[in-house]
Amino acid sequence: MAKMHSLVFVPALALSLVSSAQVPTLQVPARLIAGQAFTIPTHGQGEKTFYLLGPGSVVKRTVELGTEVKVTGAEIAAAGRYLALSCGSDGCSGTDFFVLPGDAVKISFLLHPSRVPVTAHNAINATAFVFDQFHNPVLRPVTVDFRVLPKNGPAFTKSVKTVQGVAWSEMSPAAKEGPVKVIATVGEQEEPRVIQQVASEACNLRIKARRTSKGVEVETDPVRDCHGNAVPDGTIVSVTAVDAQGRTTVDAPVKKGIARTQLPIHGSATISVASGVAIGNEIKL
Amino acid sequence: MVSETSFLRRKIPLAISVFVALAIHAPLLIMQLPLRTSYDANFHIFFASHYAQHWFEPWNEKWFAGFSQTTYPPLVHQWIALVSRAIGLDEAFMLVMLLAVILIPVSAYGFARLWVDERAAGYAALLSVFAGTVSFLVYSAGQLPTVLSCTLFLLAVTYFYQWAHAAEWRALLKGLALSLAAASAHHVTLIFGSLIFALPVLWLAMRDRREEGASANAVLGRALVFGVLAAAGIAVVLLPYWISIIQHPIKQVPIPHASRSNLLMNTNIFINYLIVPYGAFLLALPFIVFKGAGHRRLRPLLLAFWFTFILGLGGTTPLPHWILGRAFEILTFERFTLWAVLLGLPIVGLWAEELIDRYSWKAAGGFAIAAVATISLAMGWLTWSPFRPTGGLDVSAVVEFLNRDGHDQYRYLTLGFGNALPKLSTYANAGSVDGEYNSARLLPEMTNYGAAQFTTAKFFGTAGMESLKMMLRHANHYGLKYIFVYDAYYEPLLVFTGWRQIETFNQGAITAWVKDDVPPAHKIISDARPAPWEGVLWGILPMASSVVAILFLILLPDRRLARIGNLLTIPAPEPVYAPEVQP
Amino acid sequence: MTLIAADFGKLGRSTLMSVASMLALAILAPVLVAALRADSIPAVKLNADQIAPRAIEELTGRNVTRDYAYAWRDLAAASESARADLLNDYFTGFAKDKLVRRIADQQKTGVRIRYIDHGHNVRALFYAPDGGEMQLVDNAQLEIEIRDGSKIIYREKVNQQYLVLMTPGADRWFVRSLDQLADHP
Amino acid sequence: MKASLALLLVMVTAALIALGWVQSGGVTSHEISAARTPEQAVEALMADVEAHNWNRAYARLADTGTVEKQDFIRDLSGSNGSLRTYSNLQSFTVWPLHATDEDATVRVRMTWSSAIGPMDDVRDLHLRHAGDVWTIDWPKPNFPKVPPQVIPVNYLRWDVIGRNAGDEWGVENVDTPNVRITSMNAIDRPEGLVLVGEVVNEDTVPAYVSVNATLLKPDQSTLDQESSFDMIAHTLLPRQVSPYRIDFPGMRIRQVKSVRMDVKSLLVPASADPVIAVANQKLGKDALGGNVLSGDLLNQSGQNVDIAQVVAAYYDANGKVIWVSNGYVDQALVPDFPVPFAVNIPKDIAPKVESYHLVVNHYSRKNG
Repeated sequence: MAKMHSLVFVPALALSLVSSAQVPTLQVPARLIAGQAFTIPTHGQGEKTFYLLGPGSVVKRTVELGTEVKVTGAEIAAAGRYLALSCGSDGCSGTDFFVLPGDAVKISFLLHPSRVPVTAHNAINATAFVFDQFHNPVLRPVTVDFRVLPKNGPAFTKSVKTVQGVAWSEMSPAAKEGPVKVIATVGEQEEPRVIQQVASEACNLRIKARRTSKGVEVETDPVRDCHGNAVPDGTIVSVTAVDAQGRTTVDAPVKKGIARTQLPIHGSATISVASGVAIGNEIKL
Repeated sequence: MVSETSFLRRKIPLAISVFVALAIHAPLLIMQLPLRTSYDANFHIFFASHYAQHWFEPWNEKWFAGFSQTTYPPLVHQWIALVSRAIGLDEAFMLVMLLAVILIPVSAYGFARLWVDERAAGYAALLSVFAGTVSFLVYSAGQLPTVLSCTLFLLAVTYFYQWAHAAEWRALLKGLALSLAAASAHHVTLIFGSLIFALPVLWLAMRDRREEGASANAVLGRALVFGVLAAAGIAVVLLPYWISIIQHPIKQVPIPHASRSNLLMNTNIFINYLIVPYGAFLLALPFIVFKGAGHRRLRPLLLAFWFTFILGLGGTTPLPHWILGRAFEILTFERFTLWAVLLGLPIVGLWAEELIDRYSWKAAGGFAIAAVATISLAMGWLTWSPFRPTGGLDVSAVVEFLNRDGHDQYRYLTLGFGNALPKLSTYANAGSVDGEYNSARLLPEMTNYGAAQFTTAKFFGTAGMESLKMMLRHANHYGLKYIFVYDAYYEPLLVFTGWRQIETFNQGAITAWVKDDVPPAHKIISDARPAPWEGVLWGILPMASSVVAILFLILLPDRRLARIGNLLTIPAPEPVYAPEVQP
Repeated sequence: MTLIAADFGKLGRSTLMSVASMLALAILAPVLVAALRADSIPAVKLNADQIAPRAIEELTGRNVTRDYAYAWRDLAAASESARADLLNDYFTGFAKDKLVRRIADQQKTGVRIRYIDHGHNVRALFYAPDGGEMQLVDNAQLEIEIRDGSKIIYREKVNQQYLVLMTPGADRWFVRSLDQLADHP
Repeated sequence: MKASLALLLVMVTAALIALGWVQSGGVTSHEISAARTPEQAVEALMADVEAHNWNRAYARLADTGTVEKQDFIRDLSGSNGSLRTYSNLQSFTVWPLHATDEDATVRVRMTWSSAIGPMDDVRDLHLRHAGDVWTIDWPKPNFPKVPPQVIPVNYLRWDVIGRNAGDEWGVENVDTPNVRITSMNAIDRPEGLVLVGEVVNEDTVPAYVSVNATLLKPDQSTLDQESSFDMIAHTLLPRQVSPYRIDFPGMRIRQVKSVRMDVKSLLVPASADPVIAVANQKLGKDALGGNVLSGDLLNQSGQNVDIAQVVAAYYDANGKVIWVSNGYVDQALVPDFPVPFAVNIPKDIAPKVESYHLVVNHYSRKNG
């Protein structure tokens, strides 16, 4: 990344006008900022066609020589290299100039992943791209603050300087499940995002069973990960019973921390449970 | 018995027949009836829409992930495209169809005049307007190219006769130009119809020449000249078509079509392909056979009629299969009914003449009732028929969906849309992997199974569903992301193969399904894509042939001939025939 | 046959003549050759030695190189023909917005910009840990020709640096931001 | 000449039509319709079913008192939106099992063209000789009778709110679900190369899953690409495991240098309902002697399941997935009524199977 500072830009801009009749070039202010209107003075008499070609616009208008060509802010909203040309019956003359980005006032903030298991180390990645008001990347180093606001626990801030308009940081989730809010700030601009810290693999998965008129009702103990976080509702728990008739399986979703299902078996049976790659206890009826 | 001066003994001017054709068909076409009732109207409009946008680029990305329109002669579609610039696509189709319908009595008259006298030919022309097969092909089948091509060929053979018989060079030019235009309108008519129409006329020209005491060899020689020039012209004008069928001969698994079945095995098919197209014409069959057999002059016409009639019966007899071989599985046979009727009408005109002379108004009334009943049955069948096209389905919401939010970066499929698919394809920017033209299908997912289209897959039983499954299996390869369903039958397959319903249109009648992991469509490389020079030829020559034909007809008026052969006539007061055609 | 000719006459020669004239006009309509999109792909060399914080997989590198080349092909074709729809395949976000605006201006003014692309040396600088964004610096060697109608008003050969941000889509990498770099940023 | 040509044409036409009639099976169908033998009687019945001529089909039954006409129709054409209601009899094969002068048993294999592809249904029919014809004893169908009751819907569903087209870049903050292929095994089969394995949703939200595979040549170029298609549960709830199978027809393992597996996952709306238990699973044989994994599906929710599909993974003694197959059930699953299923296993695979795992996919018209 440090090498990015040593970027050497190639300045060779070989301007070679087609016209054989060279006339004085247009005089453009040396330093221009995106979105700032400016004027170009012209000399002589008669009319010419004025062209302004930039990364995001093409302007063509007839100008009265001796007057000033007014270029609006919208016409140079995109930062980059512009060509100003003046063409008449005697040919074309012109110049090129650079429009630089304005101050950093906008931020594109990407926070991943949106759901992160509590055990995943350095799994949260925050990346911010800094722009001026016209979405030109601001290449000057600016400081972006990443404020982290967990639901349970103290808030903290990480400040990162941009390199070529980018700031990024890695963070680890807390041990407890729940949402965490991360706000990226540059200047007055704030961009909040929320990610969910979620339970990891089920741990110590246990079931209990009792006979009913319809068969056997199987119910898990509250399903939690090894940190004690409840697995989210909807997590599938697979219950398998083997009896004389064969095997019976049910994929039951966890509801309010517990998975519950009815197995249509009546004789003696062995019942086991699993969730993903986690395997639970086995009981015999 | 009708007196010499009776109104009924006057010939019916062709203008009357044309006017009657206009009076009957113009309102129906202005109502755009074929768009709702026919199978193919949307198809031809779709082809035309491509020419309207890309006149010189026959490669059409909108069907089959790309196909060549050089697989179908372009003249009709290019005319529609041209006229559509002024009045819109649907209206242009109707206008060109109206032109074709108006040309039917004209060509029927011209052809009949070769065989029978003016009065009988006038009856033939008038009766052709009411022919069930015309209404069937226009309003039920929507086969505009068949109708137009057939009329142009009929006109061409009248000039062919004139050239072969009398060495009239103007007739040669006009006959050739009309032949090229007819060939540019429809390929099946070109390949099969031209011989069926031309051979009896050649025989007639030779016979007439012999009766005049001259040698028939000269007729044969001139016919050969005509044939060679026409074949060369057609070879050049339709060169991209020939290249495409040589490069990709149709090898697909045969697709079932009702017109190929034995009509006697199913009542609805029997009505659809025999009773409706022929109507009261069937009552004239005994007369056609006995009158045709009874006069040497009419025998070739009778044989051509009989042959065409048998072909029109499809799989009812084994003859078409014997003659056509593999082509039997590709052709549909309803078009042969039009040719049979046009070949039989000169003899029916003769019968009408005879009966009217004998029974006066009673006979005229009988023919009028039979004619009206025939066209009424054909029109009524549009409602009563169990075979219902879905071309009238409102697809505007689907078009709107496909044309927004970048949805046209992907391909789509319709299920249950039937012949509303071409209507959707006409206006949607996105391309489909499906299409309605069997001969242009090159995707193995289609050609390896005996099903015509994905959108009607279920009607082809296991073959159809297996074909559809194969395409769904390769959805990612084709960029097939969206499926529009107008028949819940297909929903289970979509659910189990990973598609998800996202929207409903037309009050829930149409549902939109998506497969989320499909990447945007990319061009499918095909060796069937015509070279740019073929596109230029295709854009110029067929249309030019029709322009030349029109210009010749205008600039080279026909010379008045003393007579054409020994026309068969019904002289009054006795119902006997001209001496030279007495049996 | 005489009758047929006579009846054709009755049908109206003037109608036929007008149809023929219409046809002739149509045939001469100015749609002889459709503008063909240039299929030549610019040369792009990618150097990912300095990329951080994540290394680039070989397949990803190939895809980014290929898609950036396609993007420049499309940019050149879109600028020359003033067709914004050509940008749909490989541009998105701010890059596309800016280019679409410029092409809209081109359509209004009749100005056409032609790029003759002599290749791109691209250095990958930043690749997000989640693989969602990649930042590149492109040293592009271009010839630029500007026309107003049929008249060439400007032509130059230039080495231009671009700061490029690419993001992955369903099956390709899109150019999300394409900004020219000045020597004094 | 006049009469002879006309007569010739009429005779040739008549002869051609007669020949066409014979070729189209007109004579055969006439004979079959007479039902003079047990096989003809069953063939005639099947032909009527194929043509949806229910009145005539019902009239061929021996004792119409035991089976109501509506039940007979329902038995063959399905009910409750089942897969059979999306099916048409496409073809059938009949062969005798036993026959005396008085009665006979005939086996019929009906091949139905259905919305998900062809399906076979094999039945043994008992026939009685009555006068000149044979009639069929159609077994009384056993339709589910579900007592009126209230079954609470207590499971979960997830909705996904899509981002708006006008949203700024980066605002979207919901990642695709995290899914993982846990196993993959390449098998050379007579019909081609087959990849089998399992995939798990390791996330806390439901995932749409599709497994794609690319076969690569030694030069790393693509040899073929296929997807899991319907051999997978496309919607996986959190921690749910699904088998998958990818077929490469005509490919051989020796042609392949390597395989690139690509599992696509997307966030989709989903529901945890209905829960379907798979009871009495066992390996065995079907009526035709084929190896099958059979059992009963039991819908534990209150909502009908129109069509159910079972996807099964089979493991060898080492716990490796050695085959994946699927099967559709042509009866609807009404609440608490077991519906049998059977999934085929190839003859050479069956002896190696030590264990298996099933998932059930489902479709209900009401939910689309």
